Amino acid sequence: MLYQGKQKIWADYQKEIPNDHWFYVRSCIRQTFFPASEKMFLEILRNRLGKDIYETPSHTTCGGIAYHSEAIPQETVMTIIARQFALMTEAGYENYVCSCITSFGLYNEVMEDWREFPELEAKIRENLWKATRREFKIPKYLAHASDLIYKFRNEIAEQAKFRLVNKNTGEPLRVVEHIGCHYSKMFPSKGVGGAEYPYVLTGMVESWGGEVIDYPERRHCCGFGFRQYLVKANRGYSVSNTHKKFESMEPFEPDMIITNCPGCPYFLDRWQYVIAEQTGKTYGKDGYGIPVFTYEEVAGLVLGYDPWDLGLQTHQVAVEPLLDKIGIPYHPEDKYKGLNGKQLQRPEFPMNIKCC
Amino acid sequence: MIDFGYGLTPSATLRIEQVSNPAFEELHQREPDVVKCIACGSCAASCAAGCFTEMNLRKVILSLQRGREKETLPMLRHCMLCGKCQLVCPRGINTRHLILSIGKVYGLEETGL
Amino acid sequence: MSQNIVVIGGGPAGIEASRRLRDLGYTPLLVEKEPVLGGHLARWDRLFPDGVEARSVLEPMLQDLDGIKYFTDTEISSINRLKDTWVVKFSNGLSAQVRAILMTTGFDLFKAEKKEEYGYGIYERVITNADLEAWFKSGAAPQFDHVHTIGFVHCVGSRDEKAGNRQCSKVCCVTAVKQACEFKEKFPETTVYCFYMDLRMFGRKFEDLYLKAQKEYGIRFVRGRVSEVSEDIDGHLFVKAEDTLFGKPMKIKMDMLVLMAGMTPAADTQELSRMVNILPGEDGFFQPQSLVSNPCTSSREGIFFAGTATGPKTLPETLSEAGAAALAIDRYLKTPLK
Amino acid sequence: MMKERILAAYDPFVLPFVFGMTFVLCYCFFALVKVLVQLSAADRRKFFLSLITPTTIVKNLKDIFCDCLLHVKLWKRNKVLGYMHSSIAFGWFMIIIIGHIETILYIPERLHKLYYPIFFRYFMEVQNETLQGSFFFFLMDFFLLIILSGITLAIIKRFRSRIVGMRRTTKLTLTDRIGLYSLWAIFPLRWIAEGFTAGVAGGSFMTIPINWLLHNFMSKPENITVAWWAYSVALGTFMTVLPFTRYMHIPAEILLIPMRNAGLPVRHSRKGFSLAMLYACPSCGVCIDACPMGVQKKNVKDATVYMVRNLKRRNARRSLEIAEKCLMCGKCAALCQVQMDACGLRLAYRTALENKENKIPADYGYLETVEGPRISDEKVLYYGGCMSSLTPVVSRSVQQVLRHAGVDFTLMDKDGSICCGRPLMLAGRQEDANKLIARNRQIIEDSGARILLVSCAICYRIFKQHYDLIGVEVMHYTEYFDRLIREGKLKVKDSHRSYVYHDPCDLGRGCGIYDAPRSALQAVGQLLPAAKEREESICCGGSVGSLTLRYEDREPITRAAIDNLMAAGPEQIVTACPLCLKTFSRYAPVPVVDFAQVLAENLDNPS
Repeated sequence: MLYQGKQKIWADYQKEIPNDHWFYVRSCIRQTFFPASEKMFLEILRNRLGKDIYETPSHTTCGGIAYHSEAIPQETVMTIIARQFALMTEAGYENYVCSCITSFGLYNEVMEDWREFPELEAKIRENLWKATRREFKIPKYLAHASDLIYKFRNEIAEQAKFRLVNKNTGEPLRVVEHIGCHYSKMFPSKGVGGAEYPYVLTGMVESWGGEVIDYPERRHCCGFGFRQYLVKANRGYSVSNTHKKFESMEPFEPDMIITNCPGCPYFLDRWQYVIAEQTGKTYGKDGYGIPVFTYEEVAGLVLGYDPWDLGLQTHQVAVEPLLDKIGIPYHPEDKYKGLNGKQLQRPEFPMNIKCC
Repeated sequence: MIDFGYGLTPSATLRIEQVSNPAFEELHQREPDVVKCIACGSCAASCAAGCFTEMNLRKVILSLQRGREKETLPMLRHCMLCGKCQLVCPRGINTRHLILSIGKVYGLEETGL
Repeated sequence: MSQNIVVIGGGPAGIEASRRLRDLGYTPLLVEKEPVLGGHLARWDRLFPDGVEARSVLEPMLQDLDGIKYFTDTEISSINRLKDTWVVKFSNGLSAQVRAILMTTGFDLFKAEKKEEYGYGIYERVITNADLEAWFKSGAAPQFDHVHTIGFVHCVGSRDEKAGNRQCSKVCCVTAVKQACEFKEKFPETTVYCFYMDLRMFGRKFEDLYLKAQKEYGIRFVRGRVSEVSEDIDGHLFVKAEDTLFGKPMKIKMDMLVLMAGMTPAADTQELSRMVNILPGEDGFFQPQSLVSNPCTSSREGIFFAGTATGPKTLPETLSEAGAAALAIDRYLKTPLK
Repeated sequence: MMKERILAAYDPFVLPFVFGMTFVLCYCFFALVKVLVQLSAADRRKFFLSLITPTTIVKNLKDIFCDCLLHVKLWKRNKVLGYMHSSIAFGWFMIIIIGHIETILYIPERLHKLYYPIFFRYFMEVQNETLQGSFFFFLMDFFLLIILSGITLAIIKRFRSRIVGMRRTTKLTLTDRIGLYSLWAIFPLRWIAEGFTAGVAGGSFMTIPINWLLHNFMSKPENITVAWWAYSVALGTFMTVLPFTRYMHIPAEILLIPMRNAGLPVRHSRKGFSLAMLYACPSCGVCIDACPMGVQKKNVKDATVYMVRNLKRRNARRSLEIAEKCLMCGKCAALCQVQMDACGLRLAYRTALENKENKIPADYGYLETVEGPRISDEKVLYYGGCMSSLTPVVSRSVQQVLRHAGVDFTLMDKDGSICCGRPLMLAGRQEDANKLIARNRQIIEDSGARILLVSCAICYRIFKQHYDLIGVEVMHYTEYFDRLIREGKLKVKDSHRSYVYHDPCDLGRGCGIYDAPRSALQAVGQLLPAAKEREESICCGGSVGSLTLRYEDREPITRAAIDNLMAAGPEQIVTACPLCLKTFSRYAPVPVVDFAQVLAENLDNPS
């Protein structure tokens, strides 16, 4: 692999990301799956970097899951999005940042559709007005939350307490970066680094001391695929896709996986358990899996936040071996304590994948 | 092991470089024409047996080249060796001898035929 | 003193047309921006369908340049219309006032790195048709050891709206088959694949070459376009394509991949069009008066075309069009001014 | 007037002959036993029965006399070769007979000595003054002269085969050479040996002159035994090597003729009846020139004589190659002097191979779903066959002619047909072919048709020979249309064109139909001859009989066949087989038309 070759491509796919004043919308599922990620995003931007990020409780889903599952028509989803934009407009913001990759892709798609078919936009404006008496402006700038962390990756690195380096060997950690399909595969120019060799997560990993590995199925989907998972009859297909990725990355012996999508970390994490239970195979060292993180979690870790405050106990694959590798201190006994400090029930351990 | 009600599905992807194919080599020795096919489909279109069955020589040749002969060899059971395919083949492939040779090379118990 | 004619582009079309014009009694001023004449042909090793050396075609042409003034390392600074003539300024400071200009600006090879998914410039073992020719021509030892499997990807940047090139580049199919055979000849143990969308073996003996590739060289043809290339831990390539005849996706581990970069309009086409105030075609190539009956004349007086400046052509087509252009210019110059 | 010169009736020089003769008799006996044992019980019974059937006995005797001694077939084909063979065979036969007659007449008590009649002149002194003596002397010398003339021709043929009209001849093996040279030597040596005795015991117009001519040599008594030794050694050598040479055909043919007349089928490529055939091959090489593949030098060694040779030597690789390559046109068999069933041998080889090797077992279950037509009043069921769908002109013309003649007919294979089974059979898949035959037979018989009209020569042959259709007459369209013309039901007009007719292998040599198409064509236009036609017609090269012959190797055959047809410069080539039509059309310099097409284009419309 010729690094300069990649740099040439990255140079073609840089985007101007405004420095401040963002209207933030959350993901439907991340707060459940990775409860501290969005909190950490706001924490880092607001408190660590002093940025103005506005959030309103009135915002809703973008409709993406229903749309991609073919449960609602495009007009409906466009109207939902129009309402989100109206909230932004009403709050006086022009830069729109979303936590979810599905949303990001969908916003791009909708905005592109409106650009190509202005009559469609007019119709949606009418729909929104009829339904809510709201009006909206199309965001001047649309970013995914990972774009912002990418933009400030070096500032984060300056404040970092830990680096993505194996403290015992001094070697950079070998990191698999997995980009959500809808981040740039539909509109390569909208993603940092394009679609084939996206740079958004690579940039973070490099800034924070790790080394990204390039494995053959790097581009492959995590396997979620909406209907492929949501319909139980298709789940075998979903897990098979994830399996394909793990088989492909296995020879590279990755230390961790970093992702920027709500679904990907969930499936890359949970399917490791399912694959282990189905085939007996695990992909990490010593019977563990390969820990999977969101980029906010990784940012939080390098900045020195407590792993349990980052919600890492909700991961299926044990993160402790990685914490040990980096040298991040943690209290094993606190892992399953609630916010009130009381011990919660400990989960039952699976048979084939080692957990702590 | 836990039964989740779903499982890993085998990959449909062809991995031809992983197929060690001495059988195809032998077939190629017996009937070198097997590599001459340009997949025009004349054979399948004119096939006397294809009139009544799924017999398709083009598919058979391709599947042999791809090491997936099990998927198509059963078709050959319907062949009447009439030789129409030989007559229409633009590449002059000796289809009858090819079919006979396929039988000799692949017609083992392993293929289930 | 004979009349000057400016010929822009010193590839096969420019050289051949200059020779023909000289034979007709004119003094061609042949301008080439590269340091040497010959264009792509000068970098090519062998030619389809018989595998004759490119040198054997080019060298006799280069040895027959008496009576032709040629300037290498020279570009066109400006072209202006003055009454019935064109005033052409060269980057070397010279200028000429001529009645006819012949555009033999040729083509640029499609920049294979634009097809990011194929990883040219990113994966070491992905090269282009031009790289392979250069290697064949150099006679150097192979770049990589143990090449067991090699693939040729047809239509890289051709017939590809996304790559901005809708047209078929015409020569890549047969070039791929030629190079595949040459490779197999040099390395008989290699398994050679050709990934094609359609095989356009239109010319005389091309089909013979194809048959030979199948029969004698055992080249394996896969009807399907390569979708993506990735690298394995040991630096080998994983090539994904659909075998469209078989209806199944395929993934092949390869040691080398050759991208058949197609023909795109020469980068200077836009600039030159602007200078002489003519519109290039939608596809970016120069637009002749008629693609059927007047392939060498333009919509403006005194501007002529030959060769791949007006679209993908094979070498013999280019050479014969160069001759035709010389005759068209001759006829134009012999017609009295109105 | 006559006395026994050597009273012991023995001299050591007879030993080589006695040894050779004994050996060859034993060998032949064991070979006979082997052949008979290898026959199936039913075939053996059939054979023995035929041997006591009076008509067959007569036929056997006649055939043996005509074929083995007089070589009548060869005479018809090539008079020089015919004379050469019959002079040696018949002359030698007569010398042996006369030798025995003399022995019987003069000294019957010596008859039990095997060698006595052969060396009669040495042992007996017969005066040539007597009428009886000089008569026998004359006869003996006469036949000796005949033989010697044959031998002379043979020697010339060996070195200049073109003089006797053969382009190519077989390459001899070492044993063949020994046999040949000893055969050549026998009679000149006998002449010399008898030349000696002519001095003392009398002779005739051959032996006395040689005695005079070589008087210096022959007057020395010590040379006598040398000459007789030489003669005996030549005989002994010939007899000893005979079983291992092509001369084995001499005894084998005597067995083969009754076996063939008994109607035995070829069941194996090397056993039983086939073994007798292999022994009977004289390696004459007529099949080499006959073989259409011979146009390419590389195929010369694929002629039947080499098939026989390789089968005998059990060379499996070559036998397989030859067996699979053959076009099965049957021309070599048609010209063969011993009527070798060349196609049968190859077919037996293919069948054995198919039965032995791996294969994909056939599944013809779908045939049951193929519906045949039901005919009420109509009489003719027309089967175009697989190939006809690729040559629509054939079936269209046939239908046009039928309608013109007012024949009620129905198409059997309008919506695709079941193959007739002959291609399978030719590939050695007899059992699979039988399945197609069974279903087709059922469809045909259930249809209620009285006549099955076939326009494909390949189909016709199998319908005719393997279908055993009950109540249905199988007719090739050439026969049927010829009959319609002769009956006046089909009226054609003169096309003012010249035609040449190509005999499709399966129709001509396969089924013996040569005259019907010719007579019908003569009603339409001028029929020109081909250089070689009827049973000597040359295969078009498209035959489904060959399994391995490559497309590019078929072209020269087709071209040679076309050259043959174009000899008299016809305006059109007419065939009566869709495969020939398609094959010839590729390269012919004049239009190639189907038989039915010619008729259809020249129907005499009353309007």
